[in-house]
Amino acid sequence: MRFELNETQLLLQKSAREFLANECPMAEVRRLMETETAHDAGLWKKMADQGWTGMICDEEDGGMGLGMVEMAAVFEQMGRALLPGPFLSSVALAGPLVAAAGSEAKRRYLTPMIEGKACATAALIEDSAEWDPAGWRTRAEADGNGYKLHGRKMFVTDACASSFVVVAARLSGEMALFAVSKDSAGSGICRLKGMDRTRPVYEMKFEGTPAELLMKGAAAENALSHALAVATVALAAEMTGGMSKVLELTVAYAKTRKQFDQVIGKFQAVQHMCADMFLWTESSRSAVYYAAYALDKRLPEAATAVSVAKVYAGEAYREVGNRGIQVHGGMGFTWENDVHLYYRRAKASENAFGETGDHRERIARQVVG
Amino acid sequence: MRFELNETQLLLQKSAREFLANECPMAEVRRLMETETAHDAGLWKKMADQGWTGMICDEEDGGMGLGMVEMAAVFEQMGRALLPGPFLSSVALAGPLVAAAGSEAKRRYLTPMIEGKACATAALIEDSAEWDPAGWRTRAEADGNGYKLHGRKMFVTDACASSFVVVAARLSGEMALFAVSKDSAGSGICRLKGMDRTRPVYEMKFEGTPAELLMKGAAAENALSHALAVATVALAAEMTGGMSKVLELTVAYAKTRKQFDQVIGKFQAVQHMCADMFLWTESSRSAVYYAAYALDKRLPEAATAVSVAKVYAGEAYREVGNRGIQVHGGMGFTWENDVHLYYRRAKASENAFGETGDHRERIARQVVG
Amino acid sequence: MRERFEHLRAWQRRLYEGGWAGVAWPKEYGGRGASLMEQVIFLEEMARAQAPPIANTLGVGLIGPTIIHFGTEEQKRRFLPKILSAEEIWCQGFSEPNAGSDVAGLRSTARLDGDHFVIDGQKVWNSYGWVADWCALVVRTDPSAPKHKGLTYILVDMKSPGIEVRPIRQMSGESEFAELFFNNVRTPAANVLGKVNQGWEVALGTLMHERATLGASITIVYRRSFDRLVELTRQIRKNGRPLSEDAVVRQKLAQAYTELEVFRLNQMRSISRLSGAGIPGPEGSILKIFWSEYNQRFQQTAQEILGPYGMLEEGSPHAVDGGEWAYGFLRTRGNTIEAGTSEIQRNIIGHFVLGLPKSY
Amino acid sequence: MRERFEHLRAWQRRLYEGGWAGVAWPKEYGGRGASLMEQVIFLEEMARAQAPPIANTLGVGLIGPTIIHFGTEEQKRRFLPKILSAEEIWCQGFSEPNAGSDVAGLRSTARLDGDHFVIDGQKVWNSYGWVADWCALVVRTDPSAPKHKGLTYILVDMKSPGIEVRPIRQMSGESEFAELFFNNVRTPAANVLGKVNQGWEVALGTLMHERATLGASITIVYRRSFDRLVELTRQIRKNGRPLSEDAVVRQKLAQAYTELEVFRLNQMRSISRLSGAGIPGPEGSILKIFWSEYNQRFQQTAQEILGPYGMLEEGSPHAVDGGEWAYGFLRTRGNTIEAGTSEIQRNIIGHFVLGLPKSY
Repeated sequence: MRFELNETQLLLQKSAREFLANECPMAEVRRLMETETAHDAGLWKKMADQGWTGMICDEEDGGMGLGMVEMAAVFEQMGRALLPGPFLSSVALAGPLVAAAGSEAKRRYLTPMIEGKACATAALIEDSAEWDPAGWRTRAEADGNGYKLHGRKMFVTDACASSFVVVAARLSGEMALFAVSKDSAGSGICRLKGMDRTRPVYEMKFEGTPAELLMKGAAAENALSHALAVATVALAAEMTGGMSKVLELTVAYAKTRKQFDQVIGKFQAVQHMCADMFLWTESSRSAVYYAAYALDKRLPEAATAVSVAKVYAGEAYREVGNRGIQVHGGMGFTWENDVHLYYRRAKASENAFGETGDHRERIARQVVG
Repeated sequence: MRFELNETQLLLQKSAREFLANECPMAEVRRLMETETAHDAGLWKKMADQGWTGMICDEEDGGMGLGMVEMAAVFEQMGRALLPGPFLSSVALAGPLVAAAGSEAKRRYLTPMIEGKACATAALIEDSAEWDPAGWRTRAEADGNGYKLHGRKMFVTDACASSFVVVAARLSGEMALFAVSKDSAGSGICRLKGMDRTRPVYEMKFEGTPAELLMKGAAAENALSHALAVATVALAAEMTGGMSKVLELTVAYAKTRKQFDQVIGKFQAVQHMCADMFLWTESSRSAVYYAAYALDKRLPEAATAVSVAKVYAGEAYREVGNRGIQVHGGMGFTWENDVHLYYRRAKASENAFGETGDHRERIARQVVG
Repeated sequence: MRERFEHLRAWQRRLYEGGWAGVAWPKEYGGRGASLMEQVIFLEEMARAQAPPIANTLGVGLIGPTIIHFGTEEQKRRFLPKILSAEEIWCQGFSEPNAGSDVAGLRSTARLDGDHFVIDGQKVWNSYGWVADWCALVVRTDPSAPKHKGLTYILVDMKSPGIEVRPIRQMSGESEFAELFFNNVRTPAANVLGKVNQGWEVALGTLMHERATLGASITIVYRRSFDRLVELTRQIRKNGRPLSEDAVVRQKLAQAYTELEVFRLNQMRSISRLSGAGIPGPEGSILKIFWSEYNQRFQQTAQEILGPYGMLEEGSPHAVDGGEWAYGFLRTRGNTIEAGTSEIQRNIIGHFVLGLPKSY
Repeated sequence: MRERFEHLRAWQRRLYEGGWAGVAWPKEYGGRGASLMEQVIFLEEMARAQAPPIANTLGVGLIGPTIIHFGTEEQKRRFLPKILSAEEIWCQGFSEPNAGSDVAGLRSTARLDGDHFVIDGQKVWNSYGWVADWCALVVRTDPSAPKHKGLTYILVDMKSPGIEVRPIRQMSGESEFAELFFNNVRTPAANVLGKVNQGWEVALGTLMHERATLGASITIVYRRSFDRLVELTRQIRKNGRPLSEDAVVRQKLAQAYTELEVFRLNQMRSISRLSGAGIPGPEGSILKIFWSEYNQRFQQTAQEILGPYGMLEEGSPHAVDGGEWAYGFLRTRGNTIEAGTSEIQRNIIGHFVLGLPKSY
């Protein structure tokens, strides 16, 4: 294997970078994050036109059929741009869940997603905030031809921007996945105020909410574990992109800001902080692309590689953020400076799809037993 | 309370510093650490003449009757000088154990210790290396007027230099403390090769070894917990002294060693390492003297204060050593340079009287429940 | 905000009337004339009782002590009692947009015009500017002198014409600080503290006071946060057990407690030394490093323990303690920057305490 | 020691005969002509099979590649095959007592005398000096030039009269390194590698190679240590349970695994890039920082897990794995110093990768 992006991947990365620089500069990020959903329909349509909404969907379903490494390359650029809105929730989480459903469900739910006409998210964790499905208690009961859901989901990302939500619930004790349309769920959705305003999170209450069954049993469990792995890789790629932007902003500042009659980047304490930021960023990149590759090739160590990427990127993004703010001094502590927006994203990402300690325990299960 | 040493304490500290500079310079430390016991009878006699062997013993027993803060002030200087031999084992560990025994035992064992004619140590932990007495399995059985011991003790410091050893063993299920003379124990003593050559450690086997009962039951348990607290404070004081010497050596080197046409202490990376070493050293000092004070005044938080000092000094001494070696560069990595001798002591001290994780758990028992 | 402030002012007034506002200040200026250690004990007891803070934080904590040390008898009589009674609230203007860590590099000027100084320039990271009656300002009075030599420390009436206060929004969302703009502001030359062109020594005194004493009341505040976090670990359950029984969490809490306790003891030693010497030394920098870096580590530990609930901000359903932990985490990022960055503090220790060559 | 070395030499000879000693080296000089990635895979397989290391580590890893890049055709034919076959063992002399981090500040001299250079001076931190046939040396040939400009890289026969090798005892107890003394040592001018007075560029090539490739076989060695530590946690019991079931220990092991895996992947990316570019770039410094600092953290973790048994040294009863962990802990302290300190590596990243001004 080669441990560098090939030409196609580099081209994809470059075009994503340019697209986002044009369509979603920081001023737009700041505008969107103050809106209710942080979602912009115009931008979404343009991304759909790029084919991104079907990026990892099979070509026969109308997608681009890209692999995990290509997906990571695009998400890295999205993280770099701090793209607001439901792209990760929809394309990297809800998408793979729906794609695992039967062809009828795919036609009804996946096709509009690929076409950019719908976006979606998944409602998984509950009060305990644990990512192990064993702890989820939301239940479904049959109701005529359909089902009704009872329970409460927490920290659902982008629920308000989504046309439907994939919900994990127990059906006669078995794990099952349901689609709930925004119209039926609407009144039970309540926005929480997380640190990352570019990716709003919600509480969702289900009190007999009508739902359509997508799959259940082993199929649902496998779909869940695969979709979470995909979403985690996408998130870790975003995190790496965020780090490289913070590094870039910080180095640029260190080259121009003067104190004691010299640019602060000449002070070894400052310069070494920048060097560490570089080390963390590059190392995260190594971990992320290998996780993507391992997942793509379905290597036996894929799950561990994904956890390694999540653990490393989680600490790295936070530390890159800490150093980035520190080097910026008072300026880094203002609302106007962009670094804190990345820092907030870093914090939210550290918690998403399993906290660092949880992923370490998963790694231990593999390497210690 | 005042948080600084008073004049008497400062005087004691100064005289200890001068005594050790004269009587135990580094050349002498290096000579002693290559001997079998790291113990020098001549030096011991001079320390006894200073009254130090009876430092914390009651005046009515012939001791100096000093408090814990005074004791810490002297041990800090000993740690600074890297004094080899059984002083800590004898004066801060075995001494308080024997002092808790009846007057007959005190006459037989403590008086010669105070007079400098005997030194001693304590044999406590076993194969599991755990400091919780609940895990100790060595047992005693009555044998005519005396007792016989069966079991194995590990990591006994200075056993070979000691005229007798205080051994913890179970007597009919109760915790009890015994005195075992070197003559009876001799054949069962086996030297281990620990990192710190200035403080040799031993394995001791008891196979029906004759022993004299010092105390048992609650008295033995209280004596143990008090003596371990005293010894831990003495050790943490030594550690602080060691740190301040490493800091001193390192700053002196940073002021003279030139690279890139300037003294390396001018490089911020080097200078900030020195600043951190200063922070750790001073902070350890705060923790140690408060622990001594709390133990002296038998404050309710004394046990926690001792654990805080041990946890903090353990990490601080190691990190001061790491930075000290790093600033010395290649020179710091040679046998000839003194820093590694302190580093080895730091490592051994981190393990003595409970590892950092164990002391953290003790703190948690107090502050979390 | 204004209303809460008037509340604090009334509270400080009551303390003053009882003789508790300046425990270690001389009696003749409204203090109690007790020792610094007694003052610290009183502050600790205040914090322990969860009493509100005083209104005139900077006046009592930093500027008052500087006036006591450098002021003329007339200045002391004029300013000190009203600082203690909170009749006059104080702010200070040291940092500038181009002089953050390099405080002596500041560019605001004051030129003598008769018996007045005329001040022009801009200050940043000013606290209490929106409510202050007086401002302790450092300005350049001799632009031709080397940068530490041409500065003057001057006390300015905030009601003087030509002063504008603009709030700065921080990354944590609120506006605790402001920028101050001075445009042709006239101030009597009699308000210079210390001597003209020798303001750097006076400013250093204030900065060292800040490092040496800021920790005193912080310790108890930190201890309250720590205790609260412990309480939360008893309530939050993971895998069916309270977090307080989780071995990893217990190690983290014990480590936080250890650091907090060491900080408290460092602080006590510093106060003890200050009682003897009167003037804080450069060792105060280790307190500044310790409180700021401890607090960052502690808030990170709290986030690890609280999980995603910990990042919910004020006004959110399910926010832990009304969003206090999310705010704390973000606000804390500024601790290693404000009141002298960690890098500057390490420079001070390296150069002034350890005697290494100046590295900047 | 000598006996073990001859063993390794024979082993390398066998590898050479099978065409495995220089997998990525050109065929005409005794290599296999395969890619760098294939060479790495071969090295990994060697390590995985617990095969012994080769004898001529520096020759094959550092000096050979430098000769391939900078040498004349004649030098290549003369030296490369014997490097691969271990017929001639190589050492190198860069550091001096007064030029450690500041490699270019070295003072050893060589002056031209006819068609020979005459070398005087002292080198330090030399590996393999006691057994080497040849030494790659950097010396000052133009004392009047600026310090990077007057250096020459020259290959010296270790059997030349006037060379003395004195072992250095390290803090970990053994003598892996030596000092080299050169007293009027005559060497043909034809042995200069690159050009006279342009030795700094050649030396930099070697240093960057060291950073970029040293990690390749280290990864597997580290992985073996990690696996062994995991195995030990299954055997050691605390409070009646194996340590491998202790939540705190599991977190530590998972963290070590994470870092080790990230290091491996960084290494793979670097090799991949090197295969394309041919010459290692300054990014190699992150590998050097990573392996050295990982190893220090790992050895500390091991000590925390092994407790007092971990600090027992070679030859002690009860020493874990014959004292390997105690040795490892102490030896590892040198990792952030040897082959360029962590500070130097961060300077390189700051200046050469990020484009910040030179800070030293």
